[in-house]
Amino acid sequence: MSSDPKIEGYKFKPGYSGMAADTASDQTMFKGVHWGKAMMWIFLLSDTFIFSCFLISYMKGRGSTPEEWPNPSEVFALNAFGVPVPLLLIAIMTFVLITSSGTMALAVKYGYERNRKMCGWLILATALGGLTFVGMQVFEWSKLIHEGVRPWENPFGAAQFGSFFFMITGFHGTHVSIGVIFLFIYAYKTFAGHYDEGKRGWFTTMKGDYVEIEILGLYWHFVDLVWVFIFAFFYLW
Amino acid sequence: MHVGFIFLAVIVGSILFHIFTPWYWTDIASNWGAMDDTITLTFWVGGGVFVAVCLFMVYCVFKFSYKEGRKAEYKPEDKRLEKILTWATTLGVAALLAPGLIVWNQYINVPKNALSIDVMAWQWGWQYRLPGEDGKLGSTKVENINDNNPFGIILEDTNGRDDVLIQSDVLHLKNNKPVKILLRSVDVLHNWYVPQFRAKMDAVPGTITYYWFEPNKVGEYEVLCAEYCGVGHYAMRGRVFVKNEEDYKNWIKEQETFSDLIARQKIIEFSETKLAKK
Amino acid sequence: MSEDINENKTIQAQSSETISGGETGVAPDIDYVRPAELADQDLYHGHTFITKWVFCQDAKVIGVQYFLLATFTGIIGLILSWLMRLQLGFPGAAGFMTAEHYYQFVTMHGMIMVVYFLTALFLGGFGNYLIPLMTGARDMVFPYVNMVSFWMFFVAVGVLLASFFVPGGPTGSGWTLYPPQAILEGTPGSGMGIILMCVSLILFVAGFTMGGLNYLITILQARTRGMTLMRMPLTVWGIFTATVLAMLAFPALLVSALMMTLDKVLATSFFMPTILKAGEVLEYGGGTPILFQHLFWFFGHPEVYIVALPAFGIVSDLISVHSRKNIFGYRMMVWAIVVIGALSFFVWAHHMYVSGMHPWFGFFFATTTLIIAVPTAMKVYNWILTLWRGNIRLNTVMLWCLGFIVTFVNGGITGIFLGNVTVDVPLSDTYFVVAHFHMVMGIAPLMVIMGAVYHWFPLVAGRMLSEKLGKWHFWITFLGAYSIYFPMHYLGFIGVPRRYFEMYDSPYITSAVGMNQFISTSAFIVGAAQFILIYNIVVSLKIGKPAGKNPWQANSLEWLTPTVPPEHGNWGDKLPVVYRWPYDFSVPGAKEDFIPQTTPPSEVVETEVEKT
Amino acid sequence: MDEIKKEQTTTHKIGIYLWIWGLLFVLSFFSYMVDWYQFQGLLRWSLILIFMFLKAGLIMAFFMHLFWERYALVNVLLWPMTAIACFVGLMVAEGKYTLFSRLFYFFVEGGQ
Repeated sequence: MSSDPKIEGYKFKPGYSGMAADTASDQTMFKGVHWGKAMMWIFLLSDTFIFSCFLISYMKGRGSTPEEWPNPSEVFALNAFGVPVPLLLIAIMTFVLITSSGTMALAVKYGYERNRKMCGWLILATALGGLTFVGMQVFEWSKLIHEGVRPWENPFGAAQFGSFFFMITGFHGTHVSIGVIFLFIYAYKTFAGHYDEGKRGWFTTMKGDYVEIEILGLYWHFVDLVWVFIFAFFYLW
Repeated sequence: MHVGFIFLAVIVGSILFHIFTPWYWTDIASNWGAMDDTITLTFWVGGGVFVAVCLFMVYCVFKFSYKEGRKAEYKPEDKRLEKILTWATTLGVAALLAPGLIVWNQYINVPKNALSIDVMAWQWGWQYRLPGEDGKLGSTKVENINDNNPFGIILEDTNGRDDVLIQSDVLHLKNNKPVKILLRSVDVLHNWYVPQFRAKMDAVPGTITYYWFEPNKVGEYEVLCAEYCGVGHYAMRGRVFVKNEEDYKNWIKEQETFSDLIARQKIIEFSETKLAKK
Repeated sequence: MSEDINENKTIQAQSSETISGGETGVAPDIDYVRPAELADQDLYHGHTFITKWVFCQDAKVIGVQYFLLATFTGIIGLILSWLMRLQLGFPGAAGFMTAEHYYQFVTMHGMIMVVYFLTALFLGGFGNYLIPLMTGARDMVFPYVNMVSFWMFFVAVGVLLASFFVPGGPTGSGWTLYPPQAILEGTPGSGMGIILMCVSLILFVAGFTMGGLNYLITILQARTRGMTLMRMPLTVWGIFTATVLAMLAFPALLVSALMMTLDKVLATSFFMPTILKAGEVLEYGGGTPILFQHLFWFFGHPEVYIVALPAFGIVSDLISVHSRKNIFGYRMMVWAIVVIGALSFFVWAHHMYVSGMHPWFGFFFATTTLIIAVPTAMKVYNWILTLWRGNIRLNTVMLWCLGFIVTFVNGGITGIFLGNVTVDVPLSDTYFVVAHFHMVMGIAPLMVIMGAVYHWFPLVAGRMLSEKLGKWHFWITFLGAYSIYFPMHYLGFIGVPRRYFEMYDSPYITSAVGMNQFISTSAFIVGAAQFILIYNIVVSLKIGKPAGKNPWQANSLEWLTPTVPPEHGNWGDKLPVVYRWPYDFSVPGAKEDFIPQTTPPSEVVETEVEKT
Repeated sequence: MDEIKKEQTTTHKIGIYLWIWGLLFVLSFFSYMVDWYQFQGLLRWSLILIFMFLKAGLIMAFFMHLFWERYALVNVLLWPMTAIACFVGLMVAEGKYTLFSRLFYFFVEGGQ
């Protein structure tokens, strides 16, 4: 965290010389980083490549179709008080997801302060934010499907629009949904005090620790991060 | 000991095989002698390295095989040797790369006087279209392809009217005249490949790819499909005749143009409607 | 649970602190190693047959499971290759062989060998078994996830093999699965076959990701005391870098498989342009087939190194141990592995020079590709320089290594042909390519696998394999395989395209009938020779010479376990402490010709050992 | 289980999180405004990308704590992005080339 962890017999150096020393040292390369946290980071790196491949395909596909690409700001407009507001729903979804990201960040902080109640409630809030997001996505999908947008065709222009839209937001939505499920589980585990008493996991028989909240937090922020890119490339382009 | 000798035999055998092989490339019939030259260059440099490395290995096997009580040398690193080897390899690689890039530059830049030929591929066959007197090919569209318009030429495009249509897998080329092969496919990937011309490129549905060459030897050649395209891949052959100017002119005169085709169809249509009226 | 082990650990950590004595004014102890950063890993020990041998969390058992399942699929791949060679050498000899079947066999052979055999064997098999042992860990860091990884692989193989039994059979679109033909009529297995293939690949990637995270975190975060990255055996470096590549390259495969499934099932047009089929325009339109090729090779090229890098690493260790000499230029070797791995993400389109992509890409990819040749060549030099002035034991293991050097150099050099854009134009899509990649990523890694089996079998089973059978196995395999693939390059020079079911009606190809028959015959013999190994293993398990501890006098940690074969938890009560690299062979002044990694400096002060 | 031998971890002041949170809302609002005012062309693109990278950077640096992590981890995570960048760059060129060929060969205006 803010200051380097204390490790017996190891002197931390800052910056790149610290990086060289960490890399050259024995036992661990990421000093003081929990195994699970390191795993989550590497997994997210791999997941970044998945989403990058999706977005690159989308970019290539959109860039090479001679047909007109539907204008997202019209397609995703929503009528508010009788006036079509461009990207209204998307803006709200973004707002909700960022809100949930913020509550997650605070949950991690309170987790490390071993503030069980606060941590649990914040995770629950995050989960509800995620649930709202998924709900709005369901609404958005059904609205588009109602308007005739299909993965293989749509009334607005290039057929690839629907293909990429459903695939990319679907894959992102799956990530959010998985995250929501885990958030609820972790909220339960937090309130039940599994992280305070180091209760072993159901399957993995590993001892519980508040670091798990941070690990889940990384995942959740990543989902938010991906949304930033989808928002920019899919809705604003 | 026998280990070293067998490995030695493998290396010597490889060299002998190369010298006496009855299987080697076909006589080149296009301007891409430079490709053969780059292959030859790579062959000698690479082959030399292969033989040198393997011979050194065999030498080590002979010289340093296990003897009770002998101690191997203890020398974790030799910075100087490693540096020399790195630079020598880099130089060698650069020497191979440079000619490759130069020839590639020629390969993708088509000479101005090249004759564009539309090569249309489908599962599993070829047909060709040559520009008429205007020297231009008409644009095409897959959706337009039907019995009356086998090449899918866009009717509004006047460039297409005098295009010469060859609805068979036999293409004739003029000797010493560069051609730009414009490849298109209506279904899956194909590749129009004549081994004697050396050059090749995939035909990709949804876009048009190209390459060029200049045939320089009169004769008959076989076209092979060189990109896997389904069960008929191996049977997707065609023929190319490279002819001198006179023969070529005689051949092209006999071919039908798109306007001829349209006219013929009109006559047929006319007679058909007449028949129907009767 | 091993609470008692934890306590032992604490005592040990404390004692090493007292030894250090840095603050007490005594001269610093040369054997000082920092205390453990982490408490000892607690492991779940299985008690029933199911938890011990089936759903087992011990990386060593998982490694063996991976090894056996991969070998099983590999044998299926081998049989498919026999059938292909039968058709090519003696057309019509097998009555049932239609073009459809031929292409299905080609496809399944390719996919099985590359992904389900070599990748699974090197990373899942050797990775699982060796990483914890060689880095001095008790097990993988997430044993449960590791177990799930294997069973995902199991399901993936099941789905793959199921495609043989669905209507239309397995996909016959070539292992590259290029659309549009992969999902159109006219290609065998374009219905259920291709869908099952994509599903199987997605499962494999998911399963592999679980395993891969384990390998990486174990290597990065769970090494034993004194084990720095630069003291790891090259085997671990090879597997490590290959796993990194896999983690970053498989996503592209996953995405392309997913998109192709959607193209097939939902009729989206990611890769499908307007297509005319049997006079009808299909419902597709606007997609680009070349996008799939980019995605596929963004995975596909690193995949080549996923197979090659572990082989590089393992062979370095085998050569060093059996020539009783330190690996020459260890640092260079490590950097070469890392650089090759990093560069492999920038070269993918050298598989696509004649695919119709942007023509300028040829310059970029030819340059990056040939740059890779430099670190690769350095590795070759270092292998032969390791032999030089060594004391080479010409046992079976070393023979496989020598075989590897010959085949790898051969295949590497033909790689320079194909990587150099102009040279590639006449040779691509011909048998030259087939010969090249079989030599460099088929035979060469296989040589290493065989060498590794002979080398580590005594550790896994506690008994030696028969040397006599091993030598027969080697010579038949090496000479046979070389005589398959060396002449095959010349078929490519002639211009014979690959993936031809029959080829004899062209005059200049007809000349190669004799060669094809020769190649096929060699292939039958080489394939059959592999059963010598299986026989050898089965027999040696029963009557092999007991291996004892460290039969090869090696230095690396896996030979230094308290029990042979190592038990769950690997190290008994005390984790090993590492003081040196694993290559201190034939150190001048030392009593024996090897100094294990756990030997503290105080025991070898009188030698001229270099500090590592 | 690996319990890291360290003192009770110190956590960050709540203020920093609230700050970043606020900034993210503001930046999202700005990128929404890019669409609202229908900026076009280079201006639109540069604004979209700037806001996108700022938001992504803030989330990674502070919410995901990368700002406080040691360089060993940060570098391991960021360097692979060069491969992505290379892929993106080449695919932009490839997309343009495909579009160019399609317009050039399949539409009458450009007929060869």
